[in-house]
Amino acid sequence: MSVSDRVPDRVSAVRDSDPAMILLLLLAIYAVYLVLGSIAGVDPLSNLTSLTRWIGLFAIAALALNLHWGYTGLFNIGVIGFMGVGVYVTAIVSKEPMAAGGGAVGGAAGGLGLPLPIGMLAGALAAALFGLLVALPALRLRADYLAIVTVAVSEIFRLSVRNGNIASFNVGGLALGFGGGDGLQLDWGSEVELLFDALLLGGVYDGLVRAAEQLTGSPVTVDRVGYALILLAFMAGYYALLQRMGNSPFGRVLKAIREDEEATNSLGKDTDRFKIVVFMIGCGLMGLLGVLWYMNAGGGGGSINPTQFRPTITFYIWVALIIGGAGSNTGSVMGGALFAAVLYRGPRFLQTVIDELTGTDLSRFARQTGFGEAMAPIAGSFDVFPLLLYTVTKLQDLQLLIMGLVIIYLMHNRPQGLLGHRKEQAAAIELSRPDRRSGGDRAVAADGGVEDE
Amino acid sequence: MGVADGYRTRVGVLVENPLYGLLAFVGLYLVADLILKLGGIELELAGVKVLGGFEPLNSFLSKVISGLLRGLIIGLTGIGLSMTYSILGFANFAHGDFITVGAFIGTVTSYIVAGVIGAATYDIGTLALLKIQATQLGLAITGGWVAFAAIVLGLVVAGAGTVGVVLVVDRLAFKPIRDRSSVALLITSIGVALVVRYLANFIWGIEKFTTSSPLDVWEFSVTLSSGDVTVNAHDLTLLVLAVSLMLGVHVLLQTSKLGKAMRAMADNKDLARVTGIPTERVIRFTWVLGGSLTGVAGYTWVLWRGTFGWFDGWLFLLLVFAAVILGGIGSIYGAMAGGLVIGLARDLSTVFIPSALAKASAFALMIVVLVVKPSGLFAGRTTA
Amino acid sequence: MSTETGAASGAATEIDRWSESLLQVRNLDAGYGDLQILTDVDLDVRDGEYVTIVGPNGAGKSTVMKSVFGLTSHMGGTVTFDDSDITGMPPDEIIYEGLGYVPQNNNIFDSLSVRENLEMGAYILDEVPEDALAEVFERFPILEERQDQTAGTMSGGQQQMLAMGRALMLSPEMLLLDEPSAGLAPDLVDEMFEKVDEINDAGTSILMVEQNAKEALRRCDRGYVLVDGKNRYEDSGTALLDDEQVRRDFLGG
Amino acid sequence: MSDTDIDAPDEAVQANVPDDADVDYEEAETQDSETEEAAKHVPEAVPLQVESLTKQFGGLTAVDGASFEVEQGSLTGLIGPNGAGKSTTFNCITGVLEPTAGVVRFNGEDITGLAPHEVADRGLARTFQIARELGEMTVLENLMLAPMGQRGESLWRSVLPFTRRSVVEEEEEVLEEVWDTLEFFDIDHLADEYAGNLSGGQRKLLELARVLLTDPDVLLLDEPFAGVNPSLEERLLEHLHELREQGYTFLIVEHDMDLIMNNCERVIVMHQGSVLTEGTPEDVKSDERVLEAYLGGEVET
Repeated sequence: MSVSDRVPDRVSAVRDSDPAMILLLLLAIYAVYLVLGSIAGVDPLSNLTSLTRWIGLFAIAALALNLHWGYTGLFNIGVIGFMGVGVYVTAIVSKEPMAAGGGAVGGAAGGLGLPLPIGMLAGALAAALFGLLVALPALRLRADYLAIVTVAVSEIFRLSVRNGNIASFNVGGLALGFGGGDGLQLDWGSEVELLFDALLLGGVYDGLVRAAEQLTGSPVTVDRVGYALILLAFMAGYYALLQRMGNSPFGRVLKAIREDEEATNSLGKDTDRFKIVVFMIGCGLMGLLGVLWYMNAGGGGGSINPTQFRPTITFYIWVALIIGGAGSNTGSVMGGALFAAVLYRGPRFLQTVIDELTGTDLSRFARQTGFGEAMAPIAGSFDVFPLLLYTVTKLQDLQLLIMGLVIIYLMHNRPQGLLGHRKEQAAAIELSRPDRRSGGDRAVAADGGVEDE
Repeated sequence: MGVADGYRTRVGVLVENPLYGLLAFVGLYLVADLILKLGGIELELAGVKVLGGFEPLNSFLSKVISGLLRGLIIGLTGIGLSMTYSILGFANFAHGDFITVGAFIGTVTSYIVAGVIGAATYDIGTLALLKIQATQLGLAITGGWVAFAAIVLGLVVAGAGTVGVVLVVDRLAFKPIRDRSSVALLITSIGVALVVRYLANFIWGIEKFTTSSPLDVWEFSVTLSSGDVTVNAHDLTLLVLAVSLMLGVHVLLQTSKLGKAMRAMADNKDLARVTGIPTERVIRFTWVLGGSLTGVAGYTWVLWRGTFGWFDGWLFLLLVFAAVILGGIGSIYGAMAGGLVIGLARDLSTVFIPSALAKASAFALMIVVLVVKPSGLFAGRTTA
Repeated sequence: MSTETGAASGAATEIDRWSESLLQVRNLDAGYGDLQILTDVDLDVRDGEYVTIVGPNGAGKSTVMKSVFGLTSHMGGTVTFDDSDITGMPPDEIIYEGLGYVPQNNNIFDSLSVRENLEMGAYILDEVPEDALAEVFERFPILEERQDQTAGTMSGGQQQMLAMGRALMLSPEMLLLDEPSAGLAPDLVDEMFEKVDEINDAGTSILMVEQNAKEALRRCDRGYVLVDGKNRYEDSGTALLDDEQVRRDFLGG
Repeated sequence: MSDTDIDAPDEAVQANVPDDADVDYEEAETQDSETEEAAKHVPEAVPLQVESLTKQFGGLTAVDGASFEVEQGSLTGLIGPNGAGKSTTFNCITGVLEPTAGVVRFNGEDITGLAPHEVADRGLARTFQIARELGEMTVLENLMLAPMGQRGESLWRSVLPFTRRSVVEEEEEVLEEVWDTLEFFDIDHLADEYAGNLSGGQRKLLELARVLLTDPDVLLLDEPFAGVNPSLEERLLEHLHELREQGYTFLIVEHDMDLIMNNCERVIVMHQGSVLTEGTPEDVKSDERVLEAYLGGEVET
């Protein structure tokens, strides 16, 4: 995408293979899900849309984090906090207005009623500014301190919005607010339709509606498909933007800061400025991600609630990035997709498939039984089946345990990620030897004659 | 990234100076506000409250006591975190979940002892999974000799069991990458944290358990004009235990051969090797010491609050980090002092702000310290 | 003692001359990572001898020390101490062989007390060797006086004494001293050299690297001049000192 | 980076001849007649002046009132025994450390206490004693980074479609210059290698190449020849002379005395944190105090 038209075709073919790799991986994942899903009789459309949703979200997340950690070496483990700022501000800007004192219930709050795209822009901007607030004191700290500060800041954010005092307040006769512990309903209308309209693709949306009605007769499906398409579009946008950013002199300085900040500084680069800019950009991208993440709870209007902003998702995103290999945008997307398909969606999907195949309801079993009941038969008659069953039913909780193991495994064995070391040169052009000088006349260099040119 | 020491950045210079003035102002404001609140005086300026209010003395004292006790647990946990930082060289994000390990292992032990010896009506499986109402077990340190024994044994097993877990974790997760960067170790520790935390979830489920039976815990009250200030036997147990353990650590580090070797290694690893100090053994001892203190801290939390869940250790970790950074990461005396400051700050902040923000204020305090004095209050030394 | 082996530039064959030496370094190549610093270095220290290595900046003097003590990448050659081959042995094993090492920098535990520093020196023993401790205190009275002081708060000279004292706690047969006079005020340099003399007089062999070539050569039994990672001259200290060529080597011939 | 030739940065310097260029030589009064003659020599231009530079670390004084000047177009050596404060002096001049006292002037401007990138931006560049290659970046990337003030270092210019083209064009210019430099130092066969995989000597070359690409007026080289093999060393020296003739100014810390004495026209000798003497190699060599300083012991300064 960042390929200049002046670069020879041969080279662009090589570059283009990165998106091709991503596409190939996505196709493989979809194929596996479709096959397994069809065996179990899962509706292919909802199967694909919910898979796409998580692939898109985690790929976007890994891309944004890769800008901080992979490119610049900024150890941010407060991702969820910046996502939260983004979605909360968007909510306040774009929610339907509500007159102050109108809502009888304590926490009820409305918004400014501005169009959703403006709200999203405001959310991303707010997250970037929040990033600046963190960056100013924290960027001069060592990596491990920055990690602690960012996670603390994300917790401060979560605890603050949970606090009832700012659940609702009066601004110019409007009841605005963060909703406190009850959270906020994201009642900004059909966000999918709004976004299509904003992109001047209202016609496409209408077409989707017609197609969906013919196929399934349900308008909800339109939003599911539309949402998945929007996420894929944002994923492609993030990828293009970050590739372009990375393959430029700007990205080169970021990589240099990651490698040795002091040496980079001595080469005349104002490293503080670069770090602040890149931290803000990354936070803004995370803020926008927050809106995308919570705007659509699988087909309906979303809602947000402080408990969703615990650091867990931050660690998910880190695992996705580590799998793909920090420092590579292509790796980030692939890591995000693999993470979403295998580690995140995998256990739930497997559970559904097993449910369908065996005609049981494993999650009900999980509620009825416990670790004790599962272990008891082992003690009595070496019957491990109940434990296995319990394990399967607890897969959703266990996925974090598995992720922990994956982190440890990767750090021990493949610290550069599953894809290994990828040579992505940070430059706006292919760094091959310029045409005018072929390999033959190296002799010129040997006697230092180049200087005379 | 290694910017904090020696190497100047413009951001630092920009931020520091006006900040000192602001901080001094905020500090003075809070003190004045507190004094006025204790006197029940409220100052208004043009109809807007600027200072003072009302804070009953007994409520204030209760907050001080609660803050101190919390601070002791934080400090106890922080010692281990600080030691692993200075001797192994990384911030251990799994440390919070070692608290969880101690809390669960210790409580299970107490349940089994109290349930089997005392009541003898529950089977071990039920007890071990903490599936019964603890009030039925009468688990109070003043609740008779069985309960007393159950709690003492719980404490011992909490310490010893956590040591076991920690040593296994070190062997499997950290030892193979001992020579790698602090960041690689840090990320690995996040992985360890997830494994430990969700293993606890897997075994004990997501429900919090509650233990102590309030009826059996002796209470001591002082009546003030504004109300009572109450301390119970478990508070005192925590106080005595934490203070004696901290003294014990002090004595150990100052007088025992291994303790001195730990300090030596924290000081200068290369020289320690050249001198013939067996570094792996010192590292193992560090885990033993840190793990046992953390496990005991987890159990004393259960005693003090009477409840615990699989997620609590992780939530607590940030407070511990705040304390350790405040005291100067690497210094165990800093961890103890930092624990008290953070504990007090967390509880006393409710005098000024809503209690929902108490924890946030403790984190904010940590960030302020990092900005103003990144090396911590006990600066200059990275000494165990 | 020093006269016995000093001025050893006699006519005896190499092999006979050094067959009884305590430390033998033969054809040593060593460096850091892939960077080779030393080439073909030969060196001998006999029992009770006081040997100095001098040379211009960057000649690899400290690297010789570190290589003997197992702190560099070994690239060839052998190091034998007291008839056992210690080539490539890690430092925490070499210490059991009776070799003591005083690094040039960071050679004390800053936050430990003076006494604790000395105790750490004898870590590999079960008990703190009271007689060795008494000896160290006798040699360096200032350490006894300040035994409870935090080591990092002492002056540079005192820290250097402490570093030597720590290395002496195991009563080593031989002490490796890496630039003991570095960073010391001139009057302290003399005192420090006197202490080294005393340690040597008490029977401990010394191999010392020194920046302060004049003083070091004046006091030692024998000296080596190291240039560009190779040993170029070897003679009695005073002979080297008077050699015009050696003097010029320091300023790059 | 529009003018990409490695050409003489002369105009700016020539215009800045300080009036008091010879003042600091008065400190060298105790020297013998030959050095006095040198002191009388008023240089055409003095791009770098260091006055009473002092740096303390806690109680330790690493640099103790060092004063010296570096003449335009010279190859000046800074020598002294270990611990004389050479590297600390370098770090204070280039802004890595903030001096406790004293003034550093570059082209007449007081640059004391500026951040390293501000110092570099003014045309005073440095290399490090231990090469600071950017290990996980290729040799090409390392070099592409160096040229100052690249348009593409602005985020917006790099990202926005209608400015990207100028960035690409600039990149092509930079790339050509980078290949020239690679060939100049004969490391073009390593272009696609990760810098972390280079040998010690190659890293030194890379660092020198990189700093040259920042197009500086004055280069401060901290032990540029350590770990470089003899044949490479010879070629490097040739290059240095060549570059000097083009108008570059060099201040070199080096422990190899032969090298300094044979190649520098001026030598500054530091001892115990201050300047012991300065002059031509012959002056310095025949100065008994220099030999004394190297052999150890007290030296009257």
